Amino acid sequence: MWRVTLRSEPGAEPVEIELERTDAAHAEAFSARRGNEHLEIEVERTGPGSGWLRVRGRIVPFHAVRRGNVVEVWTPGQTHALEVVDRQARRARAGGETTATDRVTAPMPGTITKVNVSVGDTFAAHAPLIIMESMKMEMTLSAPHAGRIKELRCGVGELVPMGQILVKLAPLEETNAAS
Amino acid sequence: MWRVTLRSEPGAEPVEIELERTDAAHAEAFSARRGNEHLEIEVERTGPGSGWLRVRGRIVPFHAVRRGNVVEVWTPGQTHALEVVDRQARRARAGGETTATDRVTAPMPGTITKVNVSVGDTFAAHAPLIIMESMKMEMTLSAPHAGRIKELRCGVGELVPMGQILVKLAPLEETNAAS
Amino acid sequence: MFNKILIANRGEIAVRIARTLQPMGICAVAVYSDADRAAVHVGSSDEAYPLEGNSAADTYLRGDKIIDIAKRCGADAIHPGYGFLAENPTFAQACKDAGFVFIGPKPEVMRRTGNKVEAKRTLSAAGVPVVPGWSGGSNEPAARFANEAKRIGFPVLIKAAAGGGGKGMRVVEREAELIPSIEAARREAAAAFGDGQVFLEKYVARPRHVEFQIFGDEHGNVVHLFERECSLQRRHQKIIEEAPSPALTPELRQRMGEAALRVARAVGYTNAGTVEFLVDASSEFYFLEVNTRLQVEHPITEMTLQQDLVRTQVLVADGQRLPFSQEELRPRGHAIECRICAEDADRNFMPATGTIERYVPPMGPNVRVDSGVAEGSQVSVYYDSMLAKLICWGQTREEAIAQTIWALDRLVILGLKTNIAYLRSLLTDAAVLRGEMHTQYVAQRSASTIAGASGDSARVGDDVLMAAAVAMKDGAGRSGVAPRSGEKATRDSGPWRAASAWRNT
Amino acid sequence: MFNKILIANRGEIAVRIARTLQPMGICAVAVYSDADRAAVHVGSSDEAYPLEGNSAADTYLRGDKIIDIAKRCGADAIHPGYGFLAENPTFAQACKDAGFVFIGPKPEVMRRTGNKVEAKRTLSAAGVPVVPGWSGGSNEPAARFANEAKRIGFPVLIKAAAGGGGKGMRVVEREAELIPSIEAARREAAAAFGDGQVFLEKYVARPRHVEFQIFGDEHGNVVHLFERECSLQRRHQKIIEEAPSPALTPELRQRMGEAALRVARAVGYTNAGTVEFLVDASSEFYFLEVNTRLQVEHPITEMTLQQDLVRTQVLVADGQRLPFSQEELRPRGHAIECRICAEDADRNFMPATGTIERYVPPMGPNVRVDSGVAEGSQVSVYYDSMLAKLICWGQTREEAIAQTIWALDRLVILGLKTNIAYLRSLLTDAAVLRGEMHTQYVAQRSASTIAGASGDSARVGDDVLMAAAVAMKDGAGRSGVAPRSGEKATRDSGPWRAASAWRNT
Repeated sequence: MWRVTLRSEPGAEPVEIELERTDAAHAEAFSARRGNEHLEIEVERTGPGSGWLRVRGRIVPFHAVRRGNVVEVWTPGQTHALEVVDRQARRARAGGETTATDRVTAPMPGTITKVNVSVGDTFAAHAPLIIMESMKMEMTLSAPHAGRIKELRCGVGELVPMGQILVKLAPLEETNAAS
Repeated sequence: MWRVTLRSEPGAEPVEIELERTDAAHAEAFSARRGNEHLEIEVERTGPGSGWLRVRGRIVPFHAVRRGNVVEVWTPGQTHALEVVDRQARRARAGGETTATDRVTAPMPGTITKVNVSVGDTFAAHAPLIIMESMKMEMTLSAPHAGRIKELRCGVGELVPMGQILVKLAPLEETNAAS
Repeated sequence: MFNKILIANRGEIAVRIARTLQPMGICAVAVYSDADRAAVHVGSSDEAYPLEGNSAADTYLRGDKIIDIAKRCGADAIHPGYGFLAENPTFAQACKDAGFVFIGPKPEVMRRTGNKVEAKRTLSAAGVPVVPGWSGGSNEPAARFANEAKRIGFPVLIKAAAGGGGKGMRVVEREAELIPSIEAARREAAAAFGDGQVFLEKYVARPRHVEFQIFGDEHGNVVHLFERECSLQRRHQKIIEEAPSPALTPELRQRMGEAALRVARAVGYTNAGTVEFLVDASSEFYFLEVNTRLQVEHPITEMTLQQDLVRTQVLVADGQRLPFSQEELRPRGHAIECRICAEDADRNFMPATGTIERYVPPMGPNVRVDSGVAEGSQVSVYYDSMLAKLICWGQTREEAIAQTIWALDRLVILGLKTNIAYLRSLLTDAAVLRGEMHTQYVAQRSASTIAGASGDSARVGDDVLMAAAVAMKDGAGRSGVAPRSGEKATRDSGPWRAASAWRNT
Repeated sequence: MFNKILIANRGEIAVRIARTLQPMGICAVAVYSDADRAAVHVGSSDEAYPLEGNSAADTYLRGDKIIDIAKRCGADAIHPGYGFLAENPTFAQACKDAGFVFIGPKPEVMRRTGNKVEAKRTLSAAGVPVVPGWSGGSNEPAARFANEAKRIGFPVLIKAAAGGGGKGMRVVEREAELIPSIEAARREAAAAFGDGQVFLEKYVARPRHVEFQIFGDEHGNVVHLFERECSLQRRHQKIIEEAPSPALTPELRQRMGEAALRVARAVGYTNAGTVEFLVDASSEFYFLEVNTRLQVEHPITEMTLQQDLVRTQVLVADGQRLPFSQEELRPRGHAIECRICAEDADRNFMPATGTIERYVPPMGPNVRVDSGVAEGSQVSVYYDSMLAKLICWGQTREEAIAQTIWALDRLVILGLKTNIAYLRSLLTDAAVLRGEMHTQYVAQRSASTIAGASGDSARVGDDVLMAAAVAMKDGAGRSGVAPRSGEKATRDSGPWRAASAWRNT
């Protein structure tokens, strides 16, 4: 028997699926269990991660690729990224992520075309800090709140990957307290 | 350096090809040697056995699969089956194949639809011995020479693979000598 | 309109029919033999049910199994494709009796036209020119055939009364060959069509095969959709078809189109059909037969008219009026179809079997590939050797030929022998380029070609050797080819593993 | 006729141009940046030469490098595709000076029409209706813009004089936003076109974008090839185009076609071009600009007319007469193009980058995919986010929409975010189905959609979960995916290896 636990989107309930072979003559005829529900399915493979399911006569083509603990699945008209839940990892991962208001990161990979601030500058909320360009689209990265530039981690002309920290910010209160 | 010996068709001269890397920055830029000729080539891979060569600017797409010592290669407009010559095997394989006139084999996979002879029957050259069908095409297998049926290895309705011996024959002389 | 249609076929035509049904919002139901469990036509369908068994006789010819599946899955209609049960009036009747719409002409029309002997009589009476011939009953003594053949004059053609696609057809040059040929033809006809009746026909030397697509609805409208030239044949089976025919003048096209409509009206034709004619060297034409089905080569008509014939079949079967009038049908440009077959052109086009190890169809504007296979497909002995159809369009015949050659040159099939190189050689043949083909042309040309018919006789050049070397180098250093359907290759047994001839020096 | 043509472009358009050249017997030469060494457009060419570098400015915008390659490889002509150097008269002139035929209009025509300010003046004088606006010189003080904007009345549109494709274009609702917007627009225009000049235009509310394809030869013949409706745009870039426009009556089509011809004649147009119009709610139309290039969306015109526009470009560039007259051009049916982009519709269509792990384009009659990517392709930040174009044809608009949805549902792209689901949601949108679109429709609709624009918000059903489970089961027991170009994965590090969540119980 095979078993996997998937989560359809962040925060969703994990779903456990079990596959059990049902037909000695067909290597890939399964009884699939999800909670109390059972479903008889047959699988034909056309390549690694690709093929189709036959579910009560219905044909469901699929393609899937896995990167890390995400499995990206295509079925006709739909593409979903599912999280593969590892029980041990689930237990270990207790600490939450910080909602980062202390930085501005690159929302996409691209080139920095303008830097409006220097270290130590103060700025109002929504002030345009950095301008970058990706695939010919210009984008203004604005301040999430009023504050002061603690650190500048990019320069004009630089190519940055998605998620890179471009500037680190200090809130205005902190600035006042420090000066 | 990589080296392979290929034969373009049975009986042709074996051709040895050597590939030597020429560019530290490009893993698949080679100097290819064939006899005294050298050719600079670059390779881009699009999958296992597939990709294209760049030969002095010319682009040569290719696809190849290997089965045993045959490599089947596609380039635009051409498909060739080349023999991969293994030196040791070449030396070992000294004995020739017998040109088999002592049998009738299935020229293609198919179903036997009629057997015109029994063991011991004599027949004239070109007599229709067996009729078989494959993909809806009927085919008459005739005697390569006059003779006698020594052995019958198929029956009506039987599905036979390509190359299977269907009947073994004895030449008429032998028949006379034996009777 | 129908909600669910069962496609009683396999291969490229089953895939092609599903592609029309799905955008119409109709559920496409596939059926499959054991050998076809992983076939492309199953994966292209919305629902699929097993027929159990492998031979055609046990599966795709079993009308009872198919009607039973149609009942169980709740289909409204059955599309037979071509071949198998497509021209079987008993099956068409059984569909009707079981409450399903059979997508094709009425059983009585199929009977009227399906027996070629009867059809020739009817249509000759209706003023359609026919080839001189003779037909006895089902169990006519062979001796009678010999007398009639002498009367008609050798060479004569033996044809199956219920046949099509060249099955059971034989040319007899001399009297001595007649009796064994009739026996063989009867046997083939009985096996293929369940009816061993054969008949004789005057053998027209070097004729062209030109056919007209016809369509009728249940409201009395009949149109023709112009012609297809199908003279390039091997073993009496078409391999390259084109539209329009390079041999037809506008005047001859007009006359033949009218004759086709006369045929359609004489038999009360509904749905899609084809009227086949022979055209001799002096441009006289003779009715040959009516095919009461969608033809293999229907896409060339689709491309020149920008009409979907399967869609029209469905609409007409639903009782709707034809969506076009004769005047609205204006062919544009030139289309060519090549039948890509698993066969060895150097060995008399003998069918080849095996696994398709690599399959890359060409893509581009004006290139259409109707395919029944994919990488990993098993080509078995059970069914036809046609893998795919390549259909190309151009503004002119020259452009269409150039586009076809371009596409053939970029069609990759590895793992078994195909006729790709042979098809290419035909499209560069001087007579074919001039449009001067006839139905024996392929056979005569093969006989006169010295170094093999395959066209692959081109010397192995440096490009090929380098590509082989490079591919093998990759294979030796890499993880093996992608596992294919049905093939449970382990990591160490892939085709690229045993590259022992390479030495790392 | 030309023997060898250099294609100064990349991606789908470079592939598409090569596909026309090759069957014409013309050698197709590709150029490529370092990032594109393994790109599809290189593998589809007959010859390919490196441009060295990665950014557009270092590679595909470097006319000097391209002309140098053309000299070295012995090309006769240069086809610029669209974007990059396509509408750059300096490059066109440089080609001519170096002895190469530039496949496009003459440099002087490009100059005449390329500056939108100048073009509006000329054509207004020629009696073509234009949108009211104002244009200063290159270094006009920003304050002057403010006065003129007030005169025209807000909202106003800022546009780049040398621009196209929405780059440098901004809508300004209030006076306060005007100055920063003009600065940003000038910056974008300078970066994209090497010319920072911008101008103001009356902002027409909810207009349709309807453009006419034009073609001229060097013998004074000019025709139009009917219209394309391109109103569905996001960030001022077209995402779905169709032909014919559902908004044009035969009478309006006639008048706009005549206006397009007036434009073509006024500027002495040769080769392929497009005259863009705005059509307002009361069916008044205004000249917008002339695009002196092949458009991205040219295939919908090709499908309705069964004409190859690239082929026609080559013939005209060779000095031949147009192969068709206005009277011979009769559109048939309806065609729709969807631009398949690597972007996240839920995050304001932000471009996505990465590796295409799986790519399966749909195939079928009436489905054309012009693709610049394949499995294993790297989508980088350097170039446009468009991966492919899906073009579908149907007898009617409804059939074309159904065919497009069918094809979108069968287009597989894994590895990065795409707009496929978003395109699908647009094609089932009630207003779009009624044909009631305007250029702001996509933006307004996104703003009013609550749960994300992507269309992928459908709940994850059992089919998806089962497919994921089955795929992972396979992955855990199998050898890993096929290695992809550039990705030197070893056997044990394949994406399917670490299926640790599975336990064999």
